Amino acid sequence: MPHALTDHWKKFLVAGVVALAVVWCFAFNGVSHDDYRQGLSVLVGAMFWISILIGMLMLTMITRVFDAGWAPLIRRNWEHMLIALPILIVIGIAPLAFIPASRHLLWEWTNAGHVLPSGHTVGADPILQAKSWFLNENFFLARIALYAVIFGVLAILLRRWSFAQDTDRTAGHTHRLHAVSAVGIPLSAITLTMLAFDCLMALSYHWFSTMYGVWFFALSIRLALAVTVILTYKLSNGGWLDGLLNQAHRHVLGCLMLAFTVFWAYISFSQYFLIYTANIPEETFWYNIREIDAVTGLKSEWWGVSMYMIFGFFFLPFLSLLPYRTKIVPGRLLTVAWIIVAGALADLWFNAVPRQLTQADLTKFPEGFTVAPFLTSSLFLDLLAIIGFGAVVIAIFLRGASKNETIPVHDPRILESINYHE
Amino acid sequence: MNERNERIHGVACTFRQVSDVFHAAEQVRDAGWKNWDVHTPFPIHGMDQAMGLPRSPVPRLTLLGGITGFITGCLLTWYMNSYDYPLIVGGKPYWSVIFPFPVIYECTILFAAFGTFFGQFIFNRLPHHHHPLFDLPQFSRVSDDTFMIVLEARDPQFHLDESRNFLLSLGGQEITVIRD
Amino acid sequence: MRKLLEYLNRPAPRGNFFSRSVNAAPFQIIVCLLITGVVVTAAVNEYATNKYLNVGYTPDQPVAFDHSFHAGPDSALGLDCRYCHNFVEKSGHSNVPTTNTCWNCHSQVKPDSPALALVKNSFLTGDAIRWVKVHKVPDYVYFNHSVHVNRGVSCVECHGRIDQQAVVGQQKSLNMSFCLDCHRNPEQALRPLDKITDLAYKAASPAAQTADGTKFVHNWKVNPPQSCSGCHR
Amino acid sequence: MANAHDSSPERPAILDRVRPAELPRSPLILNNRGFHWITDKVCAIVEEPTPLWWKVTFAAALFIASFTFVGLGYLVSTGTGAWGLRSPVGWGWAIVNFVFWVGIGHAGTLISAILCLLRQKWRTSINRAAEAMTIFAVCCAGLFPLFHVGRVWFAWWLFPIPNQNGIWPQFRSPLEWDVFAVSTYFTVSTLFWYMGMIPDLGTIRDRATTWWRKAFYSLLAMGWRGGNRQWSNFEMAYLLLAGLSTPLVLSVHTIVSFDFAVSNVPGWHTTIFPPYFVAGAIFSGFAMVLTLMLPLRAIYRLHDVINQYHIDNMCKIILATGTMVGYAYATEFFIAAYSGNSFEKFAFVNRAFGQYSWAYWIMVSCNVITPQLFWFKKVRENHSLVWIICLFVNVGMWFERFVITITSLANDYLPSSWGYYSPTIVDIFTFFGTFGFFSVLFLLFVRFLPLLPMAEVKMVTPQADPHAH
Repeated sequence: MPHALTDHWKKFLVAGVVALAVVWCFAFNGVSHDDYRQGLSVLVGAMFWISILIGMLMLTMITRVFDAGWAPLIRRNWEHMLIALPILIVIGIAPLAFIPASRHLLWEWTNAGHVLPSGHTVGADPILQAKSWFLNENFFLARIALYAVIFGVLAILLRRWSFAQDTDRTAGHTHRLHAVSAVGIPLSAITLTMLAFDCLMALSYHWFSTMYGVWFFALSIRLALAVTVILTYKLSNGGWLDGLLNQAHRHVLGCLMLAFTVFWAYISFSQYFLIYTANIPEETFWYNIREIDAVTGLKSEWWGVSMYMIFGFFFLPFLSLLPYRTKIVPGRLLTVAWIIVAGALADLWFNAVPRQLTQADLTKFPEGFTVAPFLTSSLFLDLLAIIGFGAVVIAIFLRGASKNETIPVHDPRILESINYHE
Repeated sequence: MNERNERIHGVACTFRQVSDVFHAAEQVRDAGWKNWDVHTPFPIHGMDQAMGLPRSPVPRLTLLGGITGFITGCLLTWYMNSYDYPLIVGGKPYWSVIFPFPVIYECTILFAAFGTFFGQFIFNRLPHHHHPLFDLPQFSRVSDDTFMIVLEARDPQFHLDESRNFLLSLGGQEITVIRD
Repeated sequence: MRKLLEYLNRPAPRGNFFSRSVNAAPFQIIVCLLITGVVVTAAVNEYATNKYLNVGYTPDQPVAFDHSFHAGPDSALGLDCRYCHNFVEKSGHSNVPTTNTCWNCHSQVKPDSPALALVKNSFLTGDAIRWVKVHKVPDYVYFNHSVHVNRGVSCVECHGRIDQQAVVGQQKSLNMSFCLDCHRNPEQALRPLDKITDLAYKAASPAAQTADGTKFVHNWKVNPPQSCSGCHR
Repeated sequence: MANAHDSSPERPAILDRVRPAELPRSPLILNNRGFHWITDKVCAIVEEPTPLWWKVTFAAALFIASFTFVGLGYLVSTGTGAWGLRSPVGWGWAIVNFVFWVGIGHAGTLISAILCLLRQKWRTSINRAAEAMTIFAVCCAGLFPLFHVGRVWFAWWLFPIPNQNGIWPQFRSPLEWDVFAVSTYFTVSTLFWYMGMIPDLGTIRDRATTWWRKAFYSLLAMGWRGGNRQWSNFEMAYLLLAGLSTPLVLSVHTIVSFDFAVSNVPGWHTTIFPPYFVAGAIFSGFAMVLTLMLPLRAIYRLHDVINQYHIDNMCKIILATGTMVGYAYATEFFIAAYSGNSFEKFAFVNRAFGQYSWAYWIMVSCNVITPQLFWFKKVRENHSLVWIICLFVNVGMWFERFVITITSLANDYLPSSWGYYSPTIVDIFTFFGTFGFFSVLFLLFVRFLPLLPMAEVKMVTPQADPHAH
């Protein structure tokens, strides 16, 4: 007997499709005017949700491997959603990558004719030639397809056996899911690393950082936890978790949010710190264009974004999550979750949007480039893309919940989860 | 208080089962006692609520220690590398919050740990090597497998005979008067 | 040994092991430790530094050469420092004069004095007089006399009033912070170049010293190194 | 049946359908042992007469430890060149050994702190010994940088104490960060270890019959009475110290990795170093914990307290961290190729196929390939095999530090100044002796202090639950 909420899935789907249609119109318009920014909105929107879903995938598998007693109630909601991950890669990333015009605009390295600030073209760039074993278009497209396949297979397996347990009540499924998760965690780690390299790091293809995959993992888990808090809040106020979720569940989610807030800060700080201290130009330029306006020499808009990340995305959630009360009072936890969602968006912007736009006029732009600004009307398009993809994900989620049990009634740990206490 | 009461620390009784001492503690709490304690070989989950204890104040000292450490770290690095002995090294500024961050961070942790560690000692009034309880023969089993409730004489509700009967009604065994 | 073991292994008393007074001991111990800590720190700072251990080092010299008699405007002879230490302006190392320098005068003045027997012997045989070195800095410190003297740093800054010493002893600590004090505030030590060997020279007032010094720092482009490699090369 | 939520007015209908499949959790303590059994078992280790194996091992450990002190004595009287340090390799075995030992220490904090925060109850059987291991490993680690400074009597210049030179520590140097990190780590680990031990020391005190035991354990137990008002503060402080130790342990090995990563030496400067070093540290530390605990478990017959479930978990952590380390190796290689930087590429190709390739392949096979055997339940149940694999991991992690430190220095930018580093006999003596030094401390701990946290073990038994039926 599916919950009444699940009837809304069609509305969400329609809303999502409409929003995405608008975003795509703008994106195509931008592409036809050689402007990458509207196309980037599609990427930002898709990556935002892909990040959330990757986090949920990892959390599903991690709680499986740990056999976590608190998890089953909450994990079932992740399972409903997981299948959206390959779908988003297919409807979000793949069109951008497979349509040559948008690919050339978004991933500069695929456009051999693109002129760099130095005056050379991408095709003649010796750095790109050294990387061409990896950064070549066929391999790139194959990789994007592979990501969808790997995540798709994992999502299908993790869902199938979990749902099968709802009918046949056998513990064997738990063992199988444990095994899939144990293998799936390293597999997903590699896949998400490569996805982050391809879809974010390679947007500025000269730059490289071994930490990048770990950073993306940290961001994904943070986002997934924050979205989980928001989702479970809604679901325990008139949804199918009403009367099931208790203070201890909020506490454990709050603790995990705190832990991954620290972990994210640790990873982001370490990456910045190592590049700052070693001071090697081939790495520092990436941070430099995000701090200083090359024309005026003053702090740019991106510096403001990075300050927002330090104070709004780290200190604010960190300090608010420290007191015990924040982790158990629903409203406070919800507020922190929204703060994290907003901060994660800033982090995604910070990583995806700034790039050197080549300028031939050396009198106005002595460095030969200007950095894409932060404050543009495209931010609204980004938000629309996020809403669009989000609506699709919610539609998939609700539809999943309508077809299957909303809580895993025969999970071996379900009672432990329902009666979970601190 | 009469002279006899002055030399009495309190009365004690023992329990053999966790659930027994737990429910007994709830009754003592409900009877409104202030100066009493449950001595156990290990912390019993939920006993704080059963005794009606507030949350431990140790975190306050941790926070105080952490803030002190952070400020100490900042001042230390600023004074030594920027004020008293400024040197240009590695193209870094004389002082910024970034390069000495590891040091500031470690100072924060160190002082917060001191705050916590000594906080535990201060709030538990330790070290306290001499205590009337140690004279009780059955107290040596409290660190092994026995649970003990002690009602202290300084509680306004304390009355020797009534308190002993109260402990008896709770199911306590080996009811003993602790002499100071 | 066995007795000790027996003593240690004797049965423990029942009940409280420590007496009631022990409860106050931790506080007393903490107070004692604090006091000891303060005293030890203060003592180490006072007595374990160059200021205490090196200053006043006045070794016996093979020849009782009296600086206060020979050198400086107030002395009987009024010799300039550079008459004997004649390479101080040209060389990183300030030389101790050879016996020849002594014998320039002493071939005429009291050549047969028993106090000068060693000097005369040295002059005749060519064996150096074994002067005992007083002012020592470690091997890993590079100190250049000429660069200091030529930029207005007087002998007196490091050696003190040699012209008043019958037997030379160390008067300044010569430790690293002694060097750094001057390198950080050179204007407090610089003087006109013609007053380098005037050990009694004092600027008219502290304000005048600062004003003059600042001017010298600017005009002579004095930029004393404070980095490690300035002195430890 | 399930009662969900006390404050919920209506009981959700779905609860009627909740019927979990049967999958009991492994018991933490086998054979349903009671509180008194645990007390007896742990206290007996301290109270029984000194066993013969202990005396023999202790004597052997002392003998081996003397090698360190002979080596260090020779070094101090001769100079750091006695350690085979010369251009281009100025960081030889000393730093390798330092990172190796510090890394081993980290598992102790991980078990006591991170697993505490993650509420992994199985930690209770091993955390005390692991914490002790941490402290002793840090003692061994500290020796190397301490003596690496050359004039060891001036090592206090590294601390922010006024000195007669009028200079201060230089806070832009990662080596100075190390001083703060390692000394903080040592201090906090010791506080954490000691504080956790106080209730157990109280237990031994209450059982002591001879005078010196009563004196010794009374003094250490600080008058602990086990009142719940004390436990309340104690548990809070313990949790907070765990919460502080977790970022601390991460930061320590992060800062150790900074020693390398903030430089711009190819092969050292790579941003993944911090988490990669931390994973490696936990990896090697767990291997060491198993190396120590498996024999102790056999000697003291602790099979009920440290059972297959505990060993399984530790093996799985070794497997997980070993795989993370493998991920880091792969990422480094990938980014070296991806960067298009020829020096980076050379550094990594040279590691794998250059003059030190033997060390590299020992590292990869011990660290990445060997732990993969832990995928198999049969392997995890064969304790001799587990012990041997753990030895391999220890060896592999030493070689990891060797590969990182030496290969990048021996072949840097200028081929004309390339070299080949070999340790001297003094290096070998000093390092060999630290195993004895470590064993001396650890044996003393086993003999005189509670090996298992009795209170915490009692806490995770089923009969400790006040609501048990």
